[in-house]
Amino acid sequence: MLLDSVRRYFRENRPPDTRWARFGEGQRQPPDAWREMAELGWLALAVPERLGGLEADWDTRLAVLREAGADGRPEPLDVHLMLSDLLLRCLPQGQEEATAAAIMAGDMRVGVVELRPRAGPTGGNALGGESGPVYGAGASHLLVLVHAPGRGCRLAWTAVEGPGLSLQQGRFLDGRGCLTVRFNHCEPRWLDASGHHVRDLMAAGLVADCTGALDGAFRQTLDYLKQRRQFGRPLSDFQVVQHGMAEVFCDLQQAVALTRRLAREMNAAQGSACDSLPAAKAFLSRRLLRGLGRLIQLSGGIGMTEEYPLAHYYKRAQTGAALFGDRGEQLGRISPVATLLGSSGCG
Amino acid sequence: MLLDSVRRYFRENRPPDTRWARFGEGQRQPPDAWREMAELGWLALAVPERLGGLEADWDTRLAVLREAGADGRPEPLDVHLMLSDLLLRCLPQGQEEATAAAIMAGDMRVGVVELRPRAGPTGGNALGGESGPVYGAGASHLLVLVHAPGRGCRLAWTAVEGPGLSLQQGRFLDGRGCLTVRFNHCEPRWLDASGHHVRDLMAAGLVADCTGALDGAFRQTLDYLKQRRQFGRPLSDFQVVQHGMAEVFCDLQQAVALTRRLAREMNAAQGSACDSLPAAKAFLSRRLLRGLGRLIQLSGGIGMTEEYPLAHYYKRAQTGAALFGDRGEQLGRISPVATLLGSSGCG
Amino acid sequence: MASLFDTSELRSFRAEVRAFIHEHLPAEFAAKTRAGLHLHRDVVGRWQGILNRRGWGAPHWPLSAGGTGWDTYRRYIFEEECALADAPPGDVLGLFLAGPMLIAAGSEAQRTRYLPGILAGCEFWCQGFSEPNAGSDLASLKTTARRDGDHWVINGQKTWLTEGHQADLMFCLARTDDSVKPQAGLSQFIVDMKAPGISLQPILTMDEGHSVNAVFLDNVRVPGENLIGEPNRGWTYAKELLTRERTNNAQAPRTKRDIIALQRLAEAHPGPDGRPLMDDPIVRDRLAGLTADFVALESAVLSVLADEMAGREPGPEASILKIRGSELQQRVTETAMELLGEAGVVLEPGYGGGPRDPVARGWVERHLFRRVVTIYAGSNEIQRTIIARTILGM
Amino acid sequence: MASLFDTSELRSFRAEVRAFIHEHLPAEFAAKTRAGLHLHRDVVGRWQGILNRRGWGAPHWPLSAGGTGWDTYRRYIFEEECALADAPPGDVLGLFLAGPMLIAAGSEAQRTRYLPGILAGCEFWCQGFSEPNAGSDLASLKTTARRDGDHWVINGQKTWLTEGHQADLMFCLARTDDSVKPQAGLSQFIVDMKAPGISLQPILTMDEGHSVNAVFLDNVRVPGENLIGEPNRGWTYAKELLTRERTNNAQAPRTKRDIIALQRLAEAHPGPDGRPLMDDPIVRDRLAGLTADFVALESAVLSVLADEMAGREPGPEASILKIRGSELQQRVTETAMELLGEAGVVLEPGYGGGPRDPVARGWVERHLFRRVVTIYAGSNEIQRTIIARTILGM
Repeated sequence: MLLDSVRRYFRENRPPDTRWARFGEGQRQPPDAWREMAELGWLALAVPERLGGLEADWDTRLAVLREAGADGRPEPLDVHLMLSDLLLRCLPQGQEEATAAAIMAGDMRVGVVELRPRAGPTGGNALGGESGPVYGAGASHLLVLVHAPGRGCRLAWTAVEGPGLSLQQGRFLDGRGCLTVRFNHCEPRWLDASGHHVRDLMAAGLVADCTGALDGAFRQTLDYLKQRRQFGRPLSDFQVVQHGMAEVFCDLQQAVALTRRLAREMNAAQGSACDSLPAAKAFLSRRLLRGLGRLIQLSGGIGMTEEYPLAHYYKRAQTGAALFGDRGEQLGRISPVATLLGSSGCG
Repeated sequence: MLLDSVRRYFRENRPPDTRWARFGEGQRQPPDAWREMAELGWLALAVPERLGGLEADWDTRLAVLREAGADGRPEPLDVHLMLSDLLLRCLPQGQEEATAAAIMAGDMRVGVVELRPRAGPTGGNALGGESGPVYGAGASHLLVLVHAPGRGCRLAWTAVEGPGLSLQQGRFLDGRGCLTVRFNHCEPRWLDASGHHVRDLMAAGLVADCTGALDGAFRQTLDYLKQRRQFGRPLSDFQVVQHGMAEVFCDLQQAVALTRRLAREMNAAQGSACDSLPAAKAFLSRRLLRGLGRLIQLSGGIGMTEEYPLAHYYKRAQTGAALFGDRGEQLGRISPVATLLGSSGCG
Repeated sequence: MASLFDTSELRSFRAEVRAFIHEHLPAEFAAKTRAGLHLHRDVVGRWQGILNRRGWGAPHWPLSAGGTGWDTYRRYIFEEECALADAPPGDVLGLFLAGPMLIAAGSEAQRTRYLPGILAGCEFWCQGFSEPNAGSDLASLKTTARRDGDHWVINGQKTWLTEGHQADLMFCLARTDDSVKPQAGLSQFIVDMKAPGISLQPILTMDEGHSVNAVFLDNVRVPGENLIGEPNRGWTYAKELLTRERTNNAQAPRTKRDIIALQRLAEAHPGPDGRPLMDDPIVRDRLAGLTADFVALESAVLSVLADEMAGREPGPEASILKIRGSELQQRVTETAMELLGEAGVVLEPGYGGGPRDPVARGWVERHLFRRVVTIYAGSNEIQRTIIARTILGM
Repeated sequence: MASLFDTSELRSFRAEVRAFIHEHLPAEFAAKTRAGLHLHRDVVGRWQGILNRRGWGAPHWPLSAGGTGWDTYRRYIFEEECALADAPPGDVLGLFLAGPMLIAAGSEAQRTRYLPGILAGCEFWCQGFSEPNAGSDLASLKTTARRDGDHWVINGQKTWLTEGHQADLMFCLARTDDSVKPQAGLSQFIVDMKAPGISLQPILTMDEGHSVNAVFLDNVRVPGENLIGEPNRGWTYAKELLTRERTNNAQAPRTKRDIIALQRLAEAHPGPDGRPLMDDPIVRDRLAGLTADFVALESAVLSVLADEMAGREPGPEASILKIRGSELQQRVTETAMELLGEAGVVLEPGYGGGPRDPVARGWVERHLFRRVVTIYAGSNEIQRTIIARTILGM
């Protein structure tokens, strides 16, 4: 039901082809989209019932993110669907209700950014130095993941328009907006949760998003191959084209299955990080991306152009592969025996 | 001319299909083959003219080894064609002529073996401990590559039937004979040459041999695919089969080109180790082997059987990949900038 | 620990299975399973008998036919525990092919006569489908069965009979009607391997093992009641059977066990510098990559299981499991060969003697024999065509 | 140092080329070549002019047409030195396509009129082959040229015109005879890009660059003398031209330069732990693997060169160079993206602004645009079919 309405909304509101055909003008968010999503209740999906939210399970959240990926949406739904409840848990009791209301109304927009002070921890509790990109276009507040050598990854929370921050506009590879932040003695609120956990949640959201991107690209390509004729017959008649699509289908099915598995594991662990995440993110960063490259190859030159969707899906997956733990980092977290025996409860 | 006679001899003397169809009986060397090769002059190819040999260039030697690989010959031609001149250079002057004559007559058979003392250098100049496999079936004398931690790889020379050696029969994966040696205070003659250099020469010989194996397997497969009918037409009519063969052809052509390049570089460096060897051996250990696996796949079940040649070529290449520096070790020797600028003289 | 299987019921089920295997699996069976490929029927049969006496002989069969009544999750957990304990794999030909076909299409009399032997592990089957000129293309097969009074008389030649030399019975596809289109005129028969007119010829494979065979059928007389199901429907039964086999062919539990064994190998086996291979970051990265791809495969298997739990039959989606599962099986042993280096290419003297270094035993044979997993049971090329045509509508 | 090129003559030739480039290549040209993909014709043209004044404008052309008379080894060394110095690549369309075609099939008058402009770097060309419904399948193209007195009148639509917006002239394939089989009725024309009836439309590609275009030809009048060679032989000229392009498409010297740059990147760019990426054994292994595959590619290129030295024309074997060369180009930039991590996915605001981090500049655009190298100039699928049919006789 919810998914049907998500699909319908995406279909009826600036569907990808209308956005992509005019990509030269920039991949802007439709100005009213966020408020409409709030009105549709999507921003309440990750807010607990006791705060007036819908408290959806992870299957639902990741399924919505797949749809967003398949539609190449510029709005940072993933940040909100993956993190809202965690954020609310971390805030002092007095602030919970107002924050929940602001999130659900679309008034408070959350971004996530990593800060890796190169030269040891910053002095005291203030933040200093240049951060990586802010994920979450249009953010009014930031979750800052502060990597302190030897002290893990701590979590801080700050408004964007406060003192001690200067912002620079930028874009991600796929055209979504991003900011770069310079902290200058910014005094954030330090939260009592692990920054690693936030990274993993974001990575799980990216797995869903990029699986959606592969799905959208796959369907588009399949249609095209059935219509496009070369040498007197549809491209889809050629055996190598058929086998190429079958190969990508194998990876797509595995990506979908991985996303489902992440959701199941997160439901069981009540939203905590899940055993399969490093494997899933590593899979996204190599095979899923290769699948998208192959779809471009099968489509020929048109797959390279801005007016056609494939390139945008490819760049979205490339962006997802690089953020919140790339392949090398995720593989470094995998110990085969622990992962294999742990992940199916047979340890 | 020489190559023609090599091909003719192989064709007329126990060609591979007669050997392979009876593989269950063991991959024995035809008893007279070595003497016949001596009579044909092949064992003189790597002996200097001043000692009565033919002193062939490296193109010729590697080309003969490619033919031996393509024919899956069990005789260790590569040891003699790669090392005879080096060995003769290392011997005291008085022994050169007699040794050269014995080699050319087929009376002295050389094997190569590596010894890696696990617990530091052996005491004094004697050899002790268990070696790796002896490469060079039927060897009467051994070149021992002694890896001494921190002291590189030294070279020793000993007769097989002397004191201080005990031998155990074995086979390589592809059925060629091999020995395992236990040294027990064996006192060899220490030679004044680098063992690393011998390893590289052997590795270059393996590149030629395994390129031949891929070549032989490729031709066999191509014939089969043109004859074998499925679904009412020859397998070679199917587009995926065509593209699969084209892929293997790309790797075969590259392997052939690598072999030619090794020969050219060795000619220019007068037989010293060549810049491209680590790359060539690494290529053999991954792509060439995958090419052979693919030929089995394209051939279907018959490719798996002992009576058909493909499996034997595959096992020969697998053996070659493991000996004298596997892929990991060879890649570890490559520094991109040095290799790329050095190998074409543009450094 | 978050998982599909992480409920208290399933945890205690797993514990029960594990305890039973621990108590009843003879150590020598586990050792033989680790070391070898082609287990003797005695080993397979005796373990099958042990499981059957516990009531676990054929978990995937219907309860009425001797199954366990377990849901698909329990069946998977059972498979996984058997694999992790190195229990001998169940006989695919009887348990996964002949049995289910007889359950689906056989007569009551056939089920009564043949299923108990499979369950008890005392009767073994082989599959007479492929012919020298009909490998992936079964429709072109030439073996004929013609009616002669109460009997059928079969003539022809079959090949790639896995474990045919250990089999008591064969299910055999033969042409019973020439007048219709090729697929429509085939029927399936139960053939006694000791019947006059049958002669077997071993086919040696590249692992130096004997597990497959060719068989010649020269006027072999088969009683009329040995026809399976209806005449001329043999093609349909064969297709259903191959679909079932594809699901099994993902072999996820055994591959999980293999990757674990690979890590143990890397921890025990020294590299050229004398230190354990597992100390090498490149080796660790490689094993982690295999693990990631395994998790992807296992997730797809679990999705199919979840669908089955919801009452949906495995469809052509199972083809992706066959493709990715078989590729991964090959990559696992390719990695083992790279880790083993020289130890992987030195064999004992004497054909079939296996690797000299104990650390390499089992790996080398599996590596070589596994070239077959992308070829058999409908080659991966055939699977890709099935996906393109059946699922993608190309 | 052992090498094909390691003779004293070739060493001093290389030194001469290197010294000339060192002295004459403006630093800003090298910087632009490193950073960008689609160089402006001013940069390409000015560098071409510099080379041409030295007599090195078109080393692969016959001496009589303005070539250098170098043998193939010298030509390759020249290419390599240009690549290693980050000199702007020569204009493929004029130097490798239009020029050689005019030399082979053009009239004396055409050669006199057009070759000097290519050599001097003051006239640029584009290729009007592909059409919206004729990509790899050129035989089905629809653009027509019909005779009208002294002129031809061309109507139709062409696409994938690389650098069409910077071009003065187009060589254009059009149908001149409907009555014969599709390949037989095509002719090639020289079209002035400023002629009335021509309208260009940019095609933006995924690298956010504008290098390709569509063009509409609406009753474009072309003088009769602009027909290249004989009428209805345009297909033959096009095939010869694409074969020449494939050899060039191995792009070995530029890929060598890229792998070297990749090592520099890994030495300069820190990983998540703050240490240079090159300290990571996994990164070193990866770059070594690329290097090994490059050496294999380069060896195949050198084999073709050696054959050419022996007087043999490059045949369909060149297809393997196109396939493996283009794959390697893609792998190099894929590796760069993995090394860059976040730095590879953050761009400056404003379409076409490129990566924010200077270390990523050039890499990201190349990575994206290079999805095309396995597609253009006869896709790799077409190349595999050529190999199978022409060389392997399948």
